[in-house]
Amino acid sequence: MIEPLIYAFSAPGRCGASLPALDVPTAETLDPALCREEIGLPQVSEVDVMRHFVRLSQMNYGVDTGMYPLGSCTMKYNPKVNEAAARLPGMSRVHPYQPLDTVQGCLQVMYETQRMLAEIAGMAAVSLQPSAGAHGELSGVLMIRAYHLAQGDTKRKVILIPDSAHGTNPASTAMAGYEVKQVATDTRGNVDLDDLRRFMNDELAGMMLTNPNTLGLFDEQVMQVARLVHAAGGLMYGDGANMNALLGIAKPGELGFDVMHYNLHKTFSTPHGGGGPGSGPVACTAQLADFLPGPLVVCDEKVKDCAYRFEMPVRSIGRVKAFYGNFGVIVRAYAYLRMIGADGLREVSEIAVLNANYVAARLKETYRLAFERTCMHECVLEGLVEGAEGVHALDIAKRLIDYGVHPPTNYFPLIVPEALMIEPTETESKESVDYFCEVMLTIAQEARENPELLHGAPHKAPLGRLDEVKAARDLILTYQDNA
Amino acid sequence: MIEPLIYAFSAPGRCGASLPALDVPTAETLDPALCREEIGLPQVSEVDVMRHFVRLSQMNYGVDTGMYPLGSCTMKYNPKVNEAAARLPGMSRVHPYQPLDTVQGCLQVMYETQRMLAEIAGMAAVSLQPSAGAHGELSGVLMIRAYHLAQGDTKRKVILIPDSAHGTNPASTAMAGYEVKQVATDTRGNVDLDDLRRFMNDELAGMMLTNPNTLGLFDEQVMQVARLVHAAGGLMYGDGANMNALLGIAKPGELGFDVMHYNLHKTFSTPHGGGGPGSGPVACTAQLADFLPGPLVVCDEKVKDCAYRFEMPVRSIGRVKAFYGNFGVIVRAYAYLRMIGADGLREVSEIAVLNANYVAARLKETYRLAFERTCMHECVLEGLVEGAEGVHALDIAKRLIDYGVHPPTNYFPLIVPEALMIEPTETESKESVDYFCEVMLTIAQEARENPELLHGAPHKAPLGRLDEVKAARDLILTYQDNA
Amino acid sequence: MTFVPHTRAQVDEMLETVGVESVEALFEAVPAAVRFPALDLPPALSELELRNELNALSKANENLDDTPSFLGAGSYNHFVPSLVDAIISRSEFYTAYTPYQPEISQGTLQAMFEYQSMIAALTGMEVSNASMYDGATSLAEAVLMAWRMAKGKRSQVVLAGAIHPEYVEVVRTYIQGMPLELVSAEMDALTVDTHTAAVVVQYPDFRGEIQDIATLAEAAHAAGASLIVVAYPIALGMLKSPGELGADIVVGEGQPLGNALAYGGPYLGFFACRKKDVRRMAGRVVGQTTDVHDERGFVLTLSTREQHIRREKATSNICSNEGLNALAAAVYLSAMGECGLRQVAQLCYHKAHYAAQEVAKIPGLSVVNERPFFNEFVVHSTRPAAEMLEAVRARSGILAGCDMARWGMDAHELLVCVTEMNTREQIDRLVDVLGEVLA
Amino acid sequence: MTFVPHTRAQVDEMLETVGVESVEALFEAVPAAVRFPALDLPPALSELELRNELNALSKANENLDDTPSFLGAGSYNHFVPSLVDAIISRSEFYTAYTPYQPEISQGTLQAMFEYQSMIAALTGMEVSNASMYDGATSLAEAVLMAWRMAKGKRSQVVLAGAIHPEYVEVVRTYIQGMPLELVSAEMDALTVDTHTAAVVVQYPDFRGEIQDIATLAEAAHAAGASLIVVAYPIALGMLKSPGELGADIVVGEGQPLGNALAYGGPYLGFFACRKKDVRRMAGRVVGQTTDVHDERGFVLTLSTREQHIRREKATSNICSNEGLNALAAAVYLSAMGECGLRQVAQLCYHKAHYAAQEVAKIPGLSVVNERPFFNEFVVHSTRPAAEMLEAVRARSGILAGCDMARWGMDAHELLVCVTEMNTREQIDRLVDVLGEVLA
Ligand SMILES: Cc1ncc(COP(=O)(O)O)c(C=O)c1O
Ligand SMILES: Cc1ncc(COP(=O)(O)O)c(C=O)c1O
Repeated sequence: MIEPLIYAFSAPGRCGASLPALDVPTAETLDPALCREEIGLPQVSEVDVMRHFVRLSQMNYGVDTGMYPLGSCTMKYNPKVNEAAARLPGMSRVHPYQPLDTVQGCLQVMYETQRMLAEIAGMAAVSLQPSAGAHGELSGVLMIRAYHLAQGDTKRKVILIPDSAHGTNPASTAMAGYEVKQVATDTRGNVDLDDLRRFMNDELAGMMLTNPNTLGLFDEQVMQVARLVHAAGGLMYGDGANMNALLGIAKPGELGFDVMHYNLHKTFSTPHGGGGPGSGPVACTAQLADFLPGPLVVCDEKVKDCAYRFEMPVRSIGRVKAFYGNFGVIVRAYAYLRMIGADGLREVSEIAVLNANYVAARLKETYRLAFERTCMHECVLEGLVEGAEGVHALDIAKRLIDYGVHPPTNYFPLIVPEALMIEPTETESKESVDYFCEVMLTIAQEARENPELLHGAPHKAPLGRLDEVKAARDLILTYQDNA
Repeated sequence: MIEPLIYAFSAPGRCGASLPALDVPTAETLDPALCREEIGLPQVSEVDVMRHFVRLSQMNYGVDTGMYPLGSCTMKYNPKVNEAAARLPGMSRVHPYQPLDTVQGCLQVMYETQRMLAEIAGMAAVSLQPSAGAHGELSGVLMIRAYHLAQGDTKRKVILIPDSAHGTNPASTAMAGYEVKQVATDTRGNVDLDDLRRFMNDELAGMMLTNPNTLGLFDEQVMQVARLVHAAGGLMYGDGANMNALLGIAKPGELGFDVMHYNLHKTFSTPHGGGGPGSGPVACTAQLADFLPGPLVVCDEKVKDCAYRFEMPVRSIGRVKAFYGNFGVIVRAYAYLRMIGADGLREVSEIAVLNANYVAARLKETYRLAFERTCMHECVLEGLVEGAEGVHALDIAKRLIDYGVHPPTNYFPLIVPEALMIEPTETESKESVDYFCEVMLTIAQEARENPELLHGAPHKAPLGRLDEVKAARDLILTYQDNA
Repeated sequence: MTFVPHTRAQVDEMLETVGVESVEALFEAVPAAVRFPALDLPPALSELELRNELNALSKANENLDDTPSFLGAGSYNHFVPSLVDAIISRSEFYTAYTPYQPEISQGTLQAMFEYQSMIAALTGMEVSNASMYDGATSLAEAVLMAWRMAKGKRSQVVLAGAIHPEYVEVVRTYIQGMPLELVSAEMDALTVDTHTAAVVVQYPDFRGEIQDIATLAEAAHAAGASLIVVAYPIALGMLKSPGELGADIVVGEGQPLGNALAYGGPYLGFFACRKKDVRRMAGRVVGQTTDVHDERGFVLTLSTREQHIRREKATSNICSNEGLNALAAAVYLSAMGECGLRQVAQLCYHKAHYAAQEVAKIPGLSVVNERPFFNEFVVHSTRPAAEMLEAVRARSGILAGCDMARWGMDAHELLVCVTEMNTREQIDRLVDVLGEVLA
Repeated sequence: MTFVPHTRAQVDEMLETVGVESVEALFEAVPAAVRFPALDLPPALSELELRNELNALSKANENLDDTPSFLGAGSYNHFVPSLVDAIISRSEFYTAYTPYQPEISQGTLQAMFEYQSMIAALTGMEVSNASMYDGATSLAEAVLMAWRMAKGKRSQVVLAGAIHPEYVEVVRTYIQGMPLELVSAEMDALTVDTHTAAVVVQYPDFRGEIQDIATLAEAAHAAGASLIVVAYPIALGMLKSPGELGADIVVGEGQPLGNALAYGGPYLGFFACRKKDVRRMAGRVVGQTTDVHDERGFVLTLSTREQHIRREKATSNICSNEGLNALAAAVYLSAMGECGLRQVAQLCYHKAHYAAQEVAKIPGLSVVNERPFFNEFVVHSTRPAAEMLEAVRARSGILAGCDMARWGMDAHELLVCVTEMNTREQIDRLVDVLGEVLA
């Protein structure tokens, strides 16, 4: 059943909330010229608001519904204790401008999270300011820029990005005022060193690299890449979206990266919230630490009752958001990190990688692997089935819905035709991964025997396939547009 | 899709929870002869437990899903603030044997709830001990028994119950050791006074009456009934399941009842929880107050820091449960009562009654009303459609599911053929009630034109009609029985 | 705030459809003299004001997140994984009624079926109902069931050894109208004979001791009586199941399985028995069946035992039970599982024994249990328990245990409970403070 | 606890299928020298231990349930109805990713469409995106959008009057690599000319004052520049909408709409503009369409503006936004609705004016705002603000406001914010204590 818009439950004068009566004398009323007439909000009872959103929620699929192997998104289980943690009154009912001695608990959470993230990265310092991965990228690239300028080096205008990179990489680079140059991928899925060498000149500001890359492959020559870039005077930026493969496996700092971001909403189990909020802390080497966005939390144990305070790095690129960071997300990641511990982190990555390789092993006879190598935490298939030429990755993706599984990422990375990027994560059991593989094999058979089943999929979702062209043409973007 | 049993997600050695390591020296281990081998519990990961129960929940319908006009159950909206209230650490993390000065907040909630419930009942005292309506009934009938015995009156062996009564009434009476005698209902749906008079003798212990009764009708002669019973030396028990019609409309104490119970999980908005927990406080007149189950909360404002304490009524029938009552439910009812206030309570009943009469008015041309009178908070129809003789109340009920509405109570009260007992409650908007009425009218038409549609209903539920005979025959009551 | 969504205009429209002038006119059946009474209630609060009020009330209590506690005696401070609340907060579960419409209640029904399965496993019995009000009422219902099993011909119920006094009180309340009498007896001085309908024993008993259930079962069965065991479900993570030891009915308080302390309720009574006796059992039961498409599904079954069908001849008057608490127990048992429950039991056992050993070293205190115990034990003190508890609290904030005098027992005895929630630090601190108090 | 469900046996089976000897063997691509580094991290905690730890951290903070506060300045202590959390805690909402698969994401998509609709109404604009990171980044993105609207040919952005200093800092950070410069100017001394890409104004401004937006809009438009208004959404429950007053882009902090204070985040930036400019807008947008069965549904649309399609030519790099916060805002606006939001605004206005009037009576204090204000005002004090705040807190625990020196402004000024959460009792107490402190 289609759920009506919230406005359908509206009646004039109805209100879904109760507020106290005014308990002070009324002031002179504001000049009517400054005041508005109608706002245009719906007028709905509390029960109808609740039901509306409950019914809407039932049209959604989440990690708590079933397997969500959305490549590059690390849709692992979101522990429920994290949700409880973020709702503690001392975490949620705290104003950002309270005196520091009334928020030492908040600052301790931030300080220790900075430290743990620095340790995992093998880097010197961390800023928790950025709100998401892309925000971290922008911060990091601005740090690279500030660093070069601080060296008096104004020629460097180019940032290199592999052709497999996520769209935010070039977009962030451009926002920082840099020119983007694309580097090719070699036949093993690594950065093509020959192509890379073409760009080794004094215009090079740096390179953004995701490792493991978006093909799910660990770049075997990453240290060589870093050496080349460093030799040319450039800096290495690490897109940490895929850190779920590297926890306790390798420290980006030791691989040659100078600055990187994390996605707490991927690697560290904070929920995606249907598109956010995220948190994208930046980590960097000592060389770049002064340029971090701030403020950071520092600790001086000598100060009684107020050991933690904020400090702005001396040559900071500045704030990238108001206040300090997505604290509520940071609390969840802190809780997760404290539960996992060092050994646990390595197990997380090991099993994430095992699950992906297991999927690849079970499916590779049926679907072509983009690269025939041991993959990391995700594997990329070509979503094509021999003997079913009219069937596309999209059809396979939609058909998975009918089996109660969320589709993998498709049509990304762009360099793989009909890509299906599968990231099971470590919290999927063998049984769950087996179910997924069996469904994928069944679908391949269906593709050959009954391709219409796939073209028409999904059949068991709240809606059938949606017309995106119509949406872009009609541009109905609000309730008001419907009128 | 069918959800597998939780055991399907089990694998040996898996655990969905984490516990601290032992931080004390191990003691001598217990004699192995006292220790068990396997327990036989499933072994499931946290994510799989979460998903399993999330998916199960999605197969359920609740008040938060849509209209739930289940007669006699008062399925009104459960305000979300009540849920938050019950989860405050000072409400949920409190042990029943803490020293009294550490639980004054709990006792205040109980004390004020006792007072508010006494006021609404027009009675002298309230005990919050009983866990549900039936538990309140048992308590109240035992109080009647204790009262008579205290008078030295040992002849009284009979409790009268109208033929329209809920099954718990005779069952509770029997548990208290009384003989049940059934009184007829007259043509206006009232207690048949002539029939009643037959039982007016010195064997009469009392009468249980639901008012409004289970036909949704206010007994017009209730005061006369009470006078008759009292004259014969009996006491009047009020089954308060239908109090949602009487808040601020009439006080049971003033109608002639001596003792009654409330269902906090009906009238006072606490959620039903898929079958409980409830709370069934008993209220009574001063005459019976000494017999209440206890302990009760009393207040002595002179005692500094510990004004509230417990007291056992002097001639109490005893405890009816361990500890004090379903405190978590009481907190929710307290929160509700504090939000509603006196005027609000009357509005609640007024609109509850208006909604029910409106349904009756809109449907009475199509479905026969059991009694052609102004009803109270619910109306009872005969679930039969002219010109569709093969269609039963059950078919209509099941067909409602396809329209996204929970079926009304059916086959109760037993004295109405094919009863459909509809209780919209006051939190259903006119729009919502209109939708229900329109669906009922549509179904009547379907019954005539396409009865198979109804016989086969529901068509859009997670499952089709279930075979209850098979369940009772096979008696598969556990996972183990499946083996 | 009344949560009434009606606008004035809608009320008028509806009155017109109904054909009355005013809302008041709907109430003419109510005798005019008592119609529309004034209610003397506190003024209505907005949600904002209410929340302030509730916060203040909550803060007027001490809670066990902040206060170290060794209180037990029927209500236990065990760890509840966060996911339990995440699940029981799902609207579809907690805002549903009893699953009378199985087609749209499979969530509740299947969860109850799983609950029954896990309770059966834990107790070592064949069947379980879908919950009773609490441990005490569950025992009362068990006594009534045993009486029915004896066809009403045996009038005595023997309470063997130390049983929770409030449970005994509740049984007494329940049977006051019945031709039944309760006889309390020491474990070593029991008389079980042809008058005995049932023998009741607590496991571990009220003083924490692990009694010899098997021997008792033999004695009861030899006399044709039933054995009812009141069990502590966490202890069953370690101890032989009552079923294995010969129990006929196993009941108990399910609160320790994932339910909040909540100042004593809502809790849940679990209730398990043999399949052959299931038709005499009280309470709702879920059974497996199939739907019209032959899909596996669940329904309430055996309802011919119940009040809504059998009325005064029903096996009990119970209607609403403790569904959501049983759901919490099912989630808890699923999440802890075989290993987790075992581990909780081990933690309780070892911590309690460590505490007992250290407490016993303090001059003036002794642990008086003579049999093996699980996680509760009785401490005898030279000073009155009440005084000591107060002194410990004043010094440390610790709630050191329950004063046995609360139940009219020895005023120099203290019931101490240790669970996985008590850290060694807390135990050591308790021991230190007890030492100071007695010095 | 790692939440890894694999048993040892399963790992072995999987390794065999994969065809490697050990898990370690999967990592041979990682240079051996840096493979498997030791991590110096605190030891793993069980959930129970973690909860104790988190409770302690939470208690190490003061929270506004317990502490009366007059802090505002971009983060506002407004009432959040309990149902907001009940809804955003629904698993299907908060554990979903960005709705890339619309067939199984209609919940998120429709909620976002409703959010867009309500933000458009509130701001008086035609379209809204589905959220930005926060108010400050929303402003930065608005500045970049205005620059694009000026086809990159205008290099100046005029910051008119008092704008939140942290917002200005964020804009400065964002544009440091761009050919853009920021010019701050008093409201009565603005230069807007052909170099001006945009004029930015805060409404009410940082000092709480209601500036004359309409006149500013005229000035900006006369010079061919865009007007960007940074609005406080609660004030829009009372004040003329920026759209009505001529704004081209309206941004702001959406936290006051049903989101927790959460020590500064996660919040959400709202972002609204005219429909004709929508292709230059940053961020995700949901549009209405139909499915193959012609049923109404929603999808992400206009994605050709976005990074995953347009890459370095995208209108922004933003990918994850603040979806769940936007959901909270949608629920809040639905629950409050027309009447509720209006009432909140009225409560804020009248309480703030009462407080200002009483504070102004205290010798040594004055309210320095010259224009009408909404619910924030600036108090000048003869004693340094820092000293005074500290003294008030020491006496009463009240957080009386923000010291303007925090942002390098007048150290004798205090920014005071009053909302519906402040009772008269709190205000009166504040006034009393201020009087005492200044006596
Ligand atoms: C490889 C990669 N880089 C960057 C991002 C951007 O992260 P965010 O959405 O947190 O901005 C993503 C997100 O999907 C990603 O997969
Ligand atoms: C009229 C009536 N009486 C008594 C009861 C029993 O109440 P409870 O289920 O709380 O025991 C009910 C419950 O449906 C009822 O409707």
